[in-house]
Amino acid sequence: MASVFSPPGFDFSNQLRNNFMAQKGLPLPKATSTGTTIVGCLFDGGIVLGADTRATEGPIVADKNCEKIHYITESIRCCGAGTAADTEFTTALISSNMELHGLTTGRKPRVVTAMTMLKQMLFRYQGQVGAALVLGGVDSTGPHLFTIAPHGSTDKLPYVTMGSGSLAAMAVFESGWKANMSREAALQLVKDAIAAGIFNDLGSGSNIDACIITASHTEMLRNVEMPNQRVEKERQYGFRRGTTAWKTENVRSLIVNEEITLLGGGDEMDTT
Amino acid sequence: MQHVAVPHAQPQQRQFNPYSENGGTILAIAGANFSVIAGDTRQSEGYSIQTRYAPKVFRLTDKAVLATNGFAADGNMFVKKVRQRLEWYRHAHAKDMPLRAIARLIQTMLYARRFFPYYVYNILGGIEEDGSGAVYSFDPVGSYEREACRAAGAASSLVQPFLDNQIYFKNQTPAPGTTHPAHLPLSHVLSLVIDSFTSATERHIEVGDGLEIYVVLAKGSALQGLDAIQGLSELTTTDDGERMFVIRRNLKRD
Amino acid sequence: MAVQFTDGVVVGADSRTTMGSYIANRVTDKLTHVHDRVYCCRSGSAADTQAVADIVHQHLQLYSQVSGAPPPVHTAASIFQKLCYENKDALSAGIIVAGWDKEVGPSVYNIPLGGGLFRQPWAIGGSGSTYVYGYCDATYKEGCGRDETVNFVKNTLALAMSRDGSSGGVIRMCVITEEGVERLFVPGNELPQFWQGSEVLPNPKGKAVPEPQVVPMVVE
Amino acid sequence: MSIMDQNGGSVIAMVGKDCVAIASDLRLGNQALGVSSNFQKIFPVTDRIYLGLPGLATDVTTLKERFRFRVNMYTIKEEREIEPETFAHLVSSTLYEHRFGPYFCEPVMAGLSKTPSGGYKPFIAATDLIGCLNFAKDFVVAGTASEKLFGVAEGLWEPDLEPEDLFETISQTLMNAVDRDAYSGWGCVVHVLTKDKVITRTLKGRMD
Amino acid sequence: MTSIGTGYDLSASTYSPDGRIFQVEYANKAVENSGTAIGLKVKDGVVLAVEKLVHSKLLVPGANRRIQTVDRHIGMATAGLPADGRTVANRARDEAANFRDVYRSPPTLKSITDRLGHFVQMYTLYSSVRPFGISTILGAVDKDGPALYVIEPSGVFYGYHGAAVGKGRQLAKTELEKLKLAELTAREAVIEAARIIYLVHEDAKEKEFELEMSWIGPETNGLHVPVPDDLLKEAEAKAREALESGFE
Amino acid sequence: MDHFPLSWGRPRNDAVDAYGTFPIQQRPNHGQDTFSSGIQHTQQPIVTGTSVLAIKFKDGIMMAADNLASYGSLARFRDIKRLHAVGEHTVIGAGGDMGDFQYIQSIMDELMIDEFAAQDGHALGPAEVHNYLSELMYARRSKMDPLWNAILVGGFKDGQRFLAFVDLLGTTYSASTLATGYGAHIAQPLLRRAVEGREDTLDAAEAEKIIEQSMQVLFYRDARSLDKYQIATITAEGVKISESRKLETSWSFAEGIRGYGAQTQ
Repeated sequence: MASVFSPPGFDFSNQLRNNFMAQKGLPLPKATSTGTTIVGCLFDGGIVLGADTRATEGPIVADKNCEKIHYITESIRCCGAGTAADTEFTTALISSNMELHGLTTGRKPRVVTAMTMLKQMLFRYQGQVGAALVLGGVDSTGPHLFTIAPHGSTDKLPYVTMGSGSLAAMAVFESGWKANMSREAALQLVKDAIAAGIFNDLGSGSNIDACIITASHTEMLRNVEMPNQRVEKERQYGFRRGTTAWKTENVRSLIVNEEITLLGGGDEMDTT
Repeated sequence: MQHVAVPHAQPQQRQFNPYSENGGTILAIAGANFSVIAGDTRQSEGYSIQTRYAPKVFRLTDKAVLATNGFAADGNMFVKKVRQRLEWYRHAHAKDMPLRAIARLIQTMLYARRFFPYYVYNILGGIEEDGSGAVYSFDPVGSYEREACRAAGAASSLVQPFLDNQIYFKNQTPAPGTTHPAHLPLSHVLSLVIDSFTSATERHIEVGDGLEIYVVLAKGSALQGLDAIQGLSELTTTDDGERMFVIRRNLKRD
Repeated sequence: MAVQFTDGVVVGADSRTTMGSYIANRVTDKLTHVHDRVYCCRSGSAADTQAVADIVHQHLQLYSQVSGAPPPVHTAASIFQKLCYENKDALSAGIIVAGWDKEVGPSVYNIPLGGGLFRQPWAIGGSGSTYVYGYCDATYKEGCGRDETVNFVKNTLALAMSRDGSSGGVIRMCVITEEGVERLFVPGNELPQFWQGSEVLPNPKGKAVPEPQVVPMVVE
Repeated sequence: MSIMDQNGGSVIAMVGKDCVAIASDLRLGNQALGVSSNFQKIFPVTDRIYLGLPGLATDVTTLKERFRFRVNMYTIKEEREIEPETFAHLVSSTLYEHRFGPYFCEPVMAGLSKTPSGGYKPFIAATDLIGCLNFAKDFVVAGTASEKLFGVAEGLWEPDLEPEDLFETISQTLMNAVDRDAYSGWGCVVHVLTKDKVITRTLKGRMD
Repeated sequence: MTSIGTGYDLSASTYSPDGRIFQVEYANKAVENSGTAIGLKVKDGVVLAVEKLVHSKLLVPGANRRIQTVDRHIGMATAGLPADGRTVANRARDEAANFRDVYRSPPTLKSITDRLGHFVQMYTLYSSVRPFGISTILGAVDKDGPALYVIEPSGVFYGYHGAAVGKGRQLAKTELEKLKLAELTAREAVIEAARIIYLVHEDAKEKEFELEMSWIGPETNGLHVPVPDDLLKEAEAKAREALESGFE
Repeated sequence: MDHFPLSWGRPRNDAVDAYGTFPIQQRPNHGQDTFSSGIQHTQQPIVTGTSVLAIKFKDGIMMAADNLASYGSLARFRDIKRLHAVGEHTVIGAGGDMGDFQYIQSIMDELMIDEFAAQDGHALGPAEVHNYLSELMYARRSKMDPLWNAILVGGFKDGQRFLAFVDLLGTTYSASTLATGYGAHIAQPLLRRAVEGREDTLDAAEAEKIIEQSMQVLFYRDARSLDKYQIATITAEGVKISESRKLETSWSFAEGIRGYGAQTQ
């Protein structure tokens, strides 16, 4: 380690080594991705965001109930699909920049600001940061909804979907969306769209998260529907104690026993 | 026109790949006088569910059941061919082919396609001529083995170690003065099968939708509580030999 | 596509954005405002063209603040060209810049893939354009009025959209004149219709069984 | 075969009633060749945080040191012991710094976090190799046997296991999973963390 | 038969000194021994009818059909050896399928007859084979309207307005000539065809017979199908009636 | 040993039968010379059709496909029929290569003529047609020379509905709703939601509405689709394939959209 101080941003120090190993024929492993269905929908006076809660590593479910609706500001939220770590850190970074932006300007930051920050960051990384996002929020200019693709292109639409379940979810929107929907109707449509992803796309699954943002209030509906609870197991799988054979044991006690040993002849200290 | 850049948009050569993978998992467990063969019913390709009900477990005779997993087209075609051979055998010998003979037949048929294999993992379950439950598992080119239990398919690596632990009692020291049973009772086996599939459904995206459990009982053996199980129907065609049942259950559909 | 006419320019575009053959956005607005009287039509990678347009937009805002006057179309086009040329290895962007300024009036510039800058009375670009060069050559006339030009743009786009799978949706147009910018919109179900094709093969004409021309047999 | 599988090794962590357990195999291999049967993959971070690092052995060692350094810095700066949640984020951001040249390690953490009332709450977490955190309420797994571990754990794990029962469950899960994995095995070690002690046992099992 | 014993009749590939091929002539004899088959080409369709002699009471009614379908719109009736009829019918189907395969359109009857004629003729050229002992009546409604052909054992074929082969052909021809074929409808032709078959059947010599009839016309949608039961019954009833009144 | 010199392979192209005078169709083992093992059958679809949809309803099966055949992204033929009746009980609908589909149509027609000529009182039903097609497709994939299609087979015979899928690999499956191509991703979720569990109560009008809506969504989202399509209905009454019809579409909400971000003009 050359210096104790490490500059902010990415550290490329392992790249040389990793490329060398990749050249030797060892392919680079895949990171956790959120197969994912994420959606957003405008309604009269606000927006609803929705997401499923499955994270996958190849065909294996890595996390059955992860959170894909990320906090940007109090009234701006962002759903992420793609490489899980990228969506997590990209939104966290933009969230912190938005907070600073808000403190600098002394105003509630706008959705377009977050959108621009995100698209410029993703464009800078030319798709290497694999985040596909649905950004929604309400600011002084009203409710706004965007999608941001990994290469940094954005779209502005009244209803959007992203992720591997985006086609299923979009089909629901295309057949059920109407202009000027009520909050309830919009939430129901979002739930239906996510459910279409959950039940038709293998990359999406488990529960439905939703988030309703209006000018005055943001309501995060974590696990608003849980249509895929595991049924009770047929058997109990507790083991008899002693089933596992072991060779050595070491018990480290964490209880700090304070034992006062008096030094000297046991005379009382002269405190006078 | 505009397009959103798609990753890996490099020029790609289109080459016909005669194989595909259709997900799903199968497993079979042999008991003392019964055999249980199960499979989920989801057929998928990539991230799409093709159908929620495509059987992977097939009745061959009253005492033999074949489960296939892998590339569905190969699997269906293979089962068709096995059934044809069994039919011919029946015409020639006026009886059903014994289980161990079916197992050898399947090996020969698989190995015949050594250099353009059926991309299928097979598990054959049923009752042997001596009345014992048996399970034979095969690799795609015909290597096979008689076992007490076996899982194959997409989630085989999730299910197999669980079965090792629960069927073979691997890594479990028996309580002092006792030994592990060599065979488990039917109800115990059935609950293990169901739990194996609900577990696989939780953690593997290609497993789910429905579960079909075939149970083959040796000649003259009792129902062993089978009649109390919901979703049961009998498939036996003769009334003096082995009996065959199927249990259908739902699995999660996400 | 963009076409200049006597008093201004008409810019128009379809609204389809695709990922492979999936339509990621069917109502895209590809007419991008870069200044009050200068618009551009974007084709190629959405991310690249948006990034470039945003940068140009920023440049032009700066320009107008510093100089106190709106930027000439040529200036806008030149900035586009500079960005596209200098980054041509990294970008996939075909841009048409059009607008009105008081120096030259209406003008249309085409900046195709390599980053060249070409002024044209009319310009088309994008994947659907190859299908309609012939139509444009045959139809375009100099000295047209506004309505005629709007129709020309509308028809050209409709023809391209009906033949090119990567184009489609609605038609958006802007008429940019000294007075201002007028937005026009043609929904996807009201596009101009041309020959749509009709099934011929399974029903060859004159195939109906004719009355048998049997000469009666002579009976002795 | 990817770089992650070069040296083999697997880790699992499970939640019990007021306790957590973390266990790993002890193999160090060079692809199919076994090299050591006493390769430590689980390291104590604080008294009540244990960190498992399955993956490329060189990165296991590097990361262990790196985390030790960063935890020490935290302790010095903050003048308090790091909490498991905080440590999880430290792990996550350290790995994400190397987004474009990652360490080939998928850390698994188990710990007991202090509640405001002075009690201890079980905590487990895992990340992928670029730091995507996964907080689970039941169990987390990583390493070459992760698929098998998922399968067995999904079958065997039950809520609210007492420390001794948790030891049985995690041991059985790990041993049966690594027995089906060519790149893990060669002995196992289990740590069970409770509020007042840490029990560490090495298991007796197959050594092939 | 003066040729018998001369040796010129042993092979189809040998002419007799006066230029005849006895094997082909013998084949014609095989046809003459068979129950009558007739075909009527009328205004809007074609009708085929066969007097199928039932040589045993043990046969299932409707067995050994002598009218066969070649293509959707083509049918054929044979007189002679039934097995040869099957062979020719199969060949005809192959030819029709081949025609469709190559030209992607339904074959005309002429083209099928032409190909079949060649096929039959091939069997008159070699010493190793026997000429077909059948005459084939082919009927169809194709793009040029109704058509009717007869192929003889020699391979020769002619188009007809009305055709008759087999035992009762002479009488049948006479009857056919009396009809104004070009003015009949297919339905009327069915009645006439039945009458003729009943008429030519020699009750005294032969025992039982079955009337087998098929048609192609507007009522069948251009398809070659058996005459429906009710119409068949009606035609048979009328035929018997005519027969009885004729005797009086 | 084959004594036919032309079967020994070609030493040089011009040395043997330079002008191709020998009737090739009569040559024994024609098409198989020494070099035939090097023939590459692998190919790709050229003129392609997109999705086909089908659902079960109370009285039978309803199937739909649009009228477009694309050539890459060019909408080349906007008037082709992708639904084809096979006999009186079955309809097949295909996506993928249209040349291959026409070949399949001719094979099916020939099969039906063979069956007709037999006049044995049996008609092939949808299940038989599907099985025949799956054997055909599987045989061709096994020759590494696939028919590049995904086909839906729908039918109604003897009071039984039938709906199944077969593709270029010979993969088959059956469900109460099926869709090929993009339809499998876009339309299938809608179809499943609308049909699953209601197969026996949906009437023809409701079924048509479901199909229509799905075709509309497909037209919105599939860049290789057309707003002209046909519906086939197979019931106890037989096969009915509709005339080409046009989709209603809605675009009005798009009028107010400006730019892709901050733009408002």
